[in-house]
Amino acid sequence: MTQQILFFVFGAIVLGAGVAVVTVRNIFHAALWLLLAFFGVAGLYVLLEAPFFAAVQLFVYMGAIGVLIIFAVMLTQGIMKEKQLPFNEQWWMAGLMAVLLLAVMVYVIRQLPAVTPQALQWDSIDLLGMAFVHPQGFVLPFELASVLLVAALLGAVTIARER
Amino acid sequence: MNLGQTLTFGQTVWALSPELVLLVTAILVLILDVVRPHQEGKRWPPYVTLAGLAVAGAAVVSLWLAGCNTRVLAVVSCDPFSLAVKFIALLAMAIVVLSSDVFIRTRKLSQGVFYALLLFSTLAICLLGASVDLIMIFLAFDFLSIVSYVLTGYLRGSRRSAEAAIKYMLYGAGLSAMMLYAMSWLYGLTGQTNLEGIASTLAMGEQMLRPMLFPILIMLLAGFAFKIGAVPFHQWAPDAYEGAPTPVTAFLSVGPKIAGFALLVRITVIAFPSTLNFVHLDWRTLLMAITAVTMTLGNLVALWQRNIKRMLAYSSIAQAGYILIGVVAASPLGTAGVLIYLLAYAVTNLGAFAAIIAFSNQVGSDYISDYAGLSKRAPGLAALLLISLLSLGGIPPTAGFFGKVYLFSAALQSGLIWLAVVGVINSVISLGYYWKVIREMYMVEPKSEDVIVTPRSLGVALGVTMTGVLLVGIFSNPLLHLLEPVVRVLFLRS
Amino acid sequence: MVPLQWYLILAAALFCVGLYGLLARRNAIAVLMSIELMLNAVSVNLIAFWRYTESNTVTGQVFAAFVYVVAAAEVAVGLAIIIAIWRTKNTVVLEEIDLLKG
Amino acid sequence: MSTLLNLAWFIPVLPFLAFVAVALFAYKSQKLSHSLVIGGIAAALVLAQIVFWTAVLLPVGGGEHAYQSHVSIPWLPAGREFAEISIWIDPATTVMLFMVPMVCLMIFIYSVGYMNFGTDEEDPRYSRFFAYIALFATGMLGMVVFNNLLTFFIFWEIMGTCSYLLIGFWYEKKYPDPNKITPKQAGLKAFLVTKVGDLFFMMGLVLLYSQVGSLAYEDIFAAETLHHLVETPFLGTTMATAVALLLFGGTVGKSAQFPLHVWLPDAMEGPTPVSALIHAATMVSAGVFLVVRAFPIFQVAAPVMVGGIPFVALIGVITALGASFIAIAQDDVKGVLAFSTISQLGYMVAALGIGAYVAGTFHLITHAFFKALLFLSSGSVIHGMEHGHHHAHAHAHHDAHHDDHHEEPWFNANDMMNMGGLRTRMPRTFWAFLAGGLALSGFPLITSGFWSKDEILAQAYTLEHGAFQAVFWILAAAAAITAFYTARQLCLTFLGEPRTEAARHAPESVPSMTTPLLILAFFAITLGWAGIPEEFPIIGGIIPNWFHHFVQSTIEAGHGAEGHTALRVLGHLSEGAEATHSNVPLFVGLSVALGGLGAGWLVYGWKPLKAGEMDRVEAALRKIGLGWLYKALENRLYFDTLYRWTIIQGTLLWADGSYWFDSHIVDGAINGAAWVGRNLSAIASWLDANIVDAFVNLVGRVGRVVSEFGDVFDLKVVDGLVNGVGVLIKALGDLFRPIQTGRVQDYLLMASVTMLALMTVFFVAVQILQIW
Repeated sequence: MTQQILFFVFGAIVLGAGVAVVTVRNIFHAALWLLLAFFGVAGLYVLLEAPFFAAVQLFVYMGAIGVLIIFAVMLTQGIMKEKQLPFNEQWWMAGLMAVLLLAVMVYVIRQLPAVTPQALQWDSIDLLGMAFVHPQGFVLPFELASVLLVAALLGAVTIARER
Repeated sequence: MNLGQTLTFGQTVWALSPELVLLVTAILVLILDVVRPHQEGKRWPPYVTLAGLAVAGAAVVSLWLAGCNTRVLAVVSCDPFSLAVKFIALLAMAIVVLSSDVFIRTRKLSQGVFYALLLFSTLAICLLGASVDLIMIFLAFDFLSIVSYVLTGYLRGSRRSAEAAIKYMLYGAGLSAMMLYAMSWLYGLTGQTNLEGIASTLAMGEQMLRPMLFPILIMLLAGFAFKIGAVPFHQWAPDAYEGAPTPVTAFLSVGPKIAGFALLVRITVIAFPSTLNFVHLDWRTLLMAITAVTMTLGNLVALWQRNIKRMLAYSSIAQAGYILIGVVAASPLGTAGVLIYLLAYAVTNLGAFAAIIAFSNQVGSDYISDYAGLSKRAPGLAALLLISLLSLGGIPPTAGFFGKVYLFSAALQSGLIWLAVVGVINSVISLGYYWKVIREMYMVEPKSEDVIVTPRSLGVALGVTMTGVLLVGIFSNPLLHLLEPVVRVLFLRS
Repeated sequence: MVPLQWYLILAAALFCVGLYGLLARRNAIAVLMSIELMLNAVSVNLIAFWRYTESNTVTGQVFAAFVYVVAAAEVAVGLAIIIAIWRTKNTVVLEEIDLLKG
Repeated sequence: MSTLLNLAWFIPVLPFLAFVAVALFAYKSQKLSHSLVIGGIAAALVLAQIVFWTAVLLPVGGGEHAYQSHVSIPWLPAGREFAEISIWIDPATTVMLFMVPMVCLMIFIYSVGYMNFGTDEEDPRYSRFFAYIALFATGMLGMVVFNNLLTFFIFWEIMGTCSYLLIGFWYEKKYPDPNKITPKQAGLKAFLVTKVGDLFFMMGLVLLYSQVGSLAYEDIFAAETLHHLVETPFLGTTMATAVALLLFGGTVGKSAQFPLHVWLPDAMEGPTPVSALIHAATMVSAGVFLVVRAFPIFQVAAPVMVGGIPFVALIGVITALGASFIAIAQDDVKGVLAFSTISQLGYMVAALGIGAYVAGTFHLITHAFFKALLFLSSGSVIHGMEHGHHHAHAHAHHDAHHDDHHEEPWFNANDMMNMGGLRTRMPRTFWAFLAGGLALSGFPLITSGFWSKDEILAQAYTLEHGAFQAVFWILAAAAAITAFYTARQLCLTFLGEPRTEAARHAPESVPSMTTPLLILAFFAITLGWAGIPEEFPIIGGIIPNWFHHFVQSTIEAGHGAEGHTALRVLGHLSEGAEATHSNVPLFVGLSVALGGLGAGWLVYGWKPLKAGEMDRVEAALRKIGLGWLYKALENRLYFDTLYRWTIIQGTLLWADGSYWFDSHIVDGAINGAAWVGRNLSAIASWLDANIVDAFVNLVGRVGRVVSEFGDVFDLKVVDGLVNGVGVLIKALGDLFRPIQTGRVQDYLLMASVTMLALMTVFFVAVQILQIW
């Protein structure tokens, strides 16, 4: 029961903040709402007994990505006139698409059988650590991810650098 | 090395040696760039890159000769199919590097980073061709995408380049989010990320899973369709191609396509073999429609273009349509046809781009009307561009013709006569716009008498591509004999 | 206990909100944020599936971890590109970025 | 001995090597270029002669008994059967090998003089010309010798490309009259119109391959294959019929049959040797040769009758008669020959259409010689006229103003009304032209044209069915008209007094041009003697009817008994059952040839035309109020106009309409809905701005199109006709183009809409399945 209440609280935070992100005029406010949405998702992870991901969510998203976005917003600030509509001309089509897709997904989800989760037998963080380095696990993606980050940062710096 | 055997450390390194070589070369290029900065007109980066590609190519060949067919580190497969894909990718990238040299040097862009990024993207293509696990697939997929966005926007200070990059980036990120969402569902429904595991779970007859799979499958295919530029997920391509620096356009027209098709073949053959039928609407029906529309739309819109890069963008969309025929055919002949056509398309298209780069390096224009009288200003260049265009149009005895023959005969073999007919009609239509360029070059008086000089590196690139166009044409039959038995293995396994 | 479906529907809703932003927001940075929302929905989906159906392995968690990596890289490159276009065109409004077309 | 036949491998290779050598290395030296090309074809001729005599002496049979080389080159997926390329020698191939290199060699030699080698008027693209014709020869010979329909098609396309390049060879040429087609436009027109036919051909190949799994003659003409094709139903008929009709589409395009004949007259814009080589002797007969080649399939196809006449024969007779009528009213010396070619090709198609396989092939060979001769002679005439004009003009200006010498007014050296009296000025050309003209008219006994036409007429006459008799009489009428316009042409060109200064000063052509004429004239006369029917009164049997026996073996050798049983697409298989000889066709043939020639001479030769005098036939027709008829003939029965007004205007209208629809309705709908959502009050102004405006625009457009039918569009005519298909395709392209707005979110929306539409399709499908 508590869990359900908590789910609703966090779910409301996530969805409410998410809707705010895509609707508010002021782009700086939108960035702040985004951080709140991330926070809500972190809460959901706690509910799902994935504390590692809750932490990652807080550090990586709220810390790094959030700050990055706010930084960019401030760099390009001043161009968005407050009075301007935040949407383009096809907003109604976009809304229709979003609603239709949601309908499809709800239909699909409702067909799923009910499942009850088993109690966790392992400390998932240990397993996760193992999975990242074990030859039969995901060592290659793990290494690739590091290369990916290096390449992305290298590219970002090259592009964003002043001439 | 064979399936089902645990590899020793040495064997693992050997099996991954092409990728490792690429990685080491990329790091080497970057380090050299930092250690010896600001040498005006430094010429070594492309050569180091080429050397790396050559060593990686040698590694690929040695693995092929060793008959490597095994799983490496659980997530990638070192099999003849992936080796063939890697070989094509390495060859294509070598041509791209040769075509880039003068362009990058004269614009004073950072060479080290550029070649490192090219090497990274090659690495991504190689891994994508070998992945057998959803996690590996999406990582390599996004790796390739992200590097491509950067390369597209590499021309700092150019509006067009920046615009192309942002469109490509937003479109790509949007569709990759869709694809990821679909993959999360695929994982949720099957409890697997391994392609063969997914296939066996689906095949175990969980009938009720199948209707649910269809919307998910559509989102998944949308991501792949984006990568290969299939209609209607193609719209990023013309804009990105036009705006990107021309050597990058050459890369974009070939690299992501090689990766995308390798992936598409593997997914459709292994994870969703045609025996699986989702409420009578299997992926083949879906892909068939996409195939026909892609060929037709690409060709029809290409007729309108005045900018040659944009024209080739639409042409490459149409070409993707032809290759899709081989995927839809879902047979060993079709898959071998895909590989041969990818090779033919890579050398042909890169040849055309090398010629365009040589032209625009000097003239600074991409408009078809400026190609007037090229046969007088640069007879050799015009002749090479002519051969490339004829090959793209599928005129015998070029590589493009034989590639199409295999693809169409694969369609016939699989009973898709109408698709072959659509393909044939389309290849007739396509002559219309290739012809437009040829006519300008050969039948219109030049606007200026200046002779166009082709730099040596581009000359080498052109030589390599033309040799490729002719050799692939002449040796298409031995090539088929080489490839068909090995891709048959993919089908046997599923 | 919360049924699995609730999480999935929440994730789907979050994904659709993100999709709406992707299609409708004028500001490129806001579009990038919307993509982040979509990727978050993917992660929620993955973790929920992991917890409810495959909790004796960690594949879902590994998957989600890599989604984070990709999201971070995409944001970094995306923002760099947005800054580049801001420098050359002085706008981040997507409707005004239509030099290339036809 | 049969190993000698393997020499056929090298026949197409030699001209190809010449082409490569000229195109890559030798193009700087004109002399080396033409030596290489002529040497290449001469060597090919020697080889072809060896193969020819070997094949005749062996003799090779047809069908499954044709000689096929044991050496074969795999070039496409082996195991899939169109893989191996080999040579295929049967009687049809053999006689083509006699004709093609011979005609090619003559024309190549002639070209040296025609392109003004070694004079100061030498063509600037001299070497390129020789490279092209060498490539063309490769195409024609390759098409003949290899053993499957795929290479047949590839070489056929190579020829088409060469034809395009050569028609537009003088691509910079422009005429003061904007309605006169320029070489560039003519080339494009030829290319596109024949492509329509090629499309059918290609579909025929695809269909055939999908059924047989092979395109090698050995496989597709095998009895069991033919049986299978007949047994397989397809769209209400049999597979064999469908394939035959599709292949025949290729013939209609390439051999300029009605209704795709419109390209051939305009192809005369090319240099005259090209007209002779490609558009009279070889390439256009490739279409006929396709029917000859694929004859077994045509034989077993189910009958397609139109009004009691087989479809193929019907197309043939319409073409033969219609084109000969048009030829009467042409003033262009090559124009007459162009329509004459169309008409004679129609003759061959009609012959094949009634099953007269041997007669059709025979006429193909004789026609190639005498029509090449006629074209080359007319080229010699034109050449002389141009020189004469130049000469006369230079003189006139020499006296008047010295400083203004380059302002020559445009002079039509092709116009027969400008000629007259050339018999004395150009004697050798005259005798050659006369020999060709008599052969074309079928002058009795001595000329080859008589024997081949006689055989066709005889075959047509023996058909029992009443409706088939119509074929005979139409062909006879066409023969009479042919003789008439040939006489007209001879008289207008060579008899009487010169009607212009140019004709008065025209010099005889150089020996490199006239020598080939005389050699061709020899064949134009004698070739027919190889096919004199044995039943012929008096002289029959003196020389054995060699041709008939040799080529007939093709029919007898292959494809079992079923070919003999029924009336087919082609009609009656008359030569299977030996016909009884009748003298009626002989007398008809004699009288139409002599009658036509005599009538022509009476009208034009008795009192030759004076300068400025109107054409006699036109004058006569005007007198009885039929001037419009002559006008119609002169304008080629308005086929070009018809195509312009139907296909082109239709396309333009459709393009305009779809553009309007796209720019107003589709965009409007999307934008409109958005605006409704935001601001209801905007509706009124939107309606005003879009719907009303659009309606006004539509009315305006329709009005404009109607009013512009008259003159403005006329300027677009030629372009329009040839681009007709292009416009259609472009209009389709235009439908898609507005999608590419340049806004990335529009693209993303497009992607989302597609995905959701597909999902919706899925739901509908699931619902339907559940209800079931």
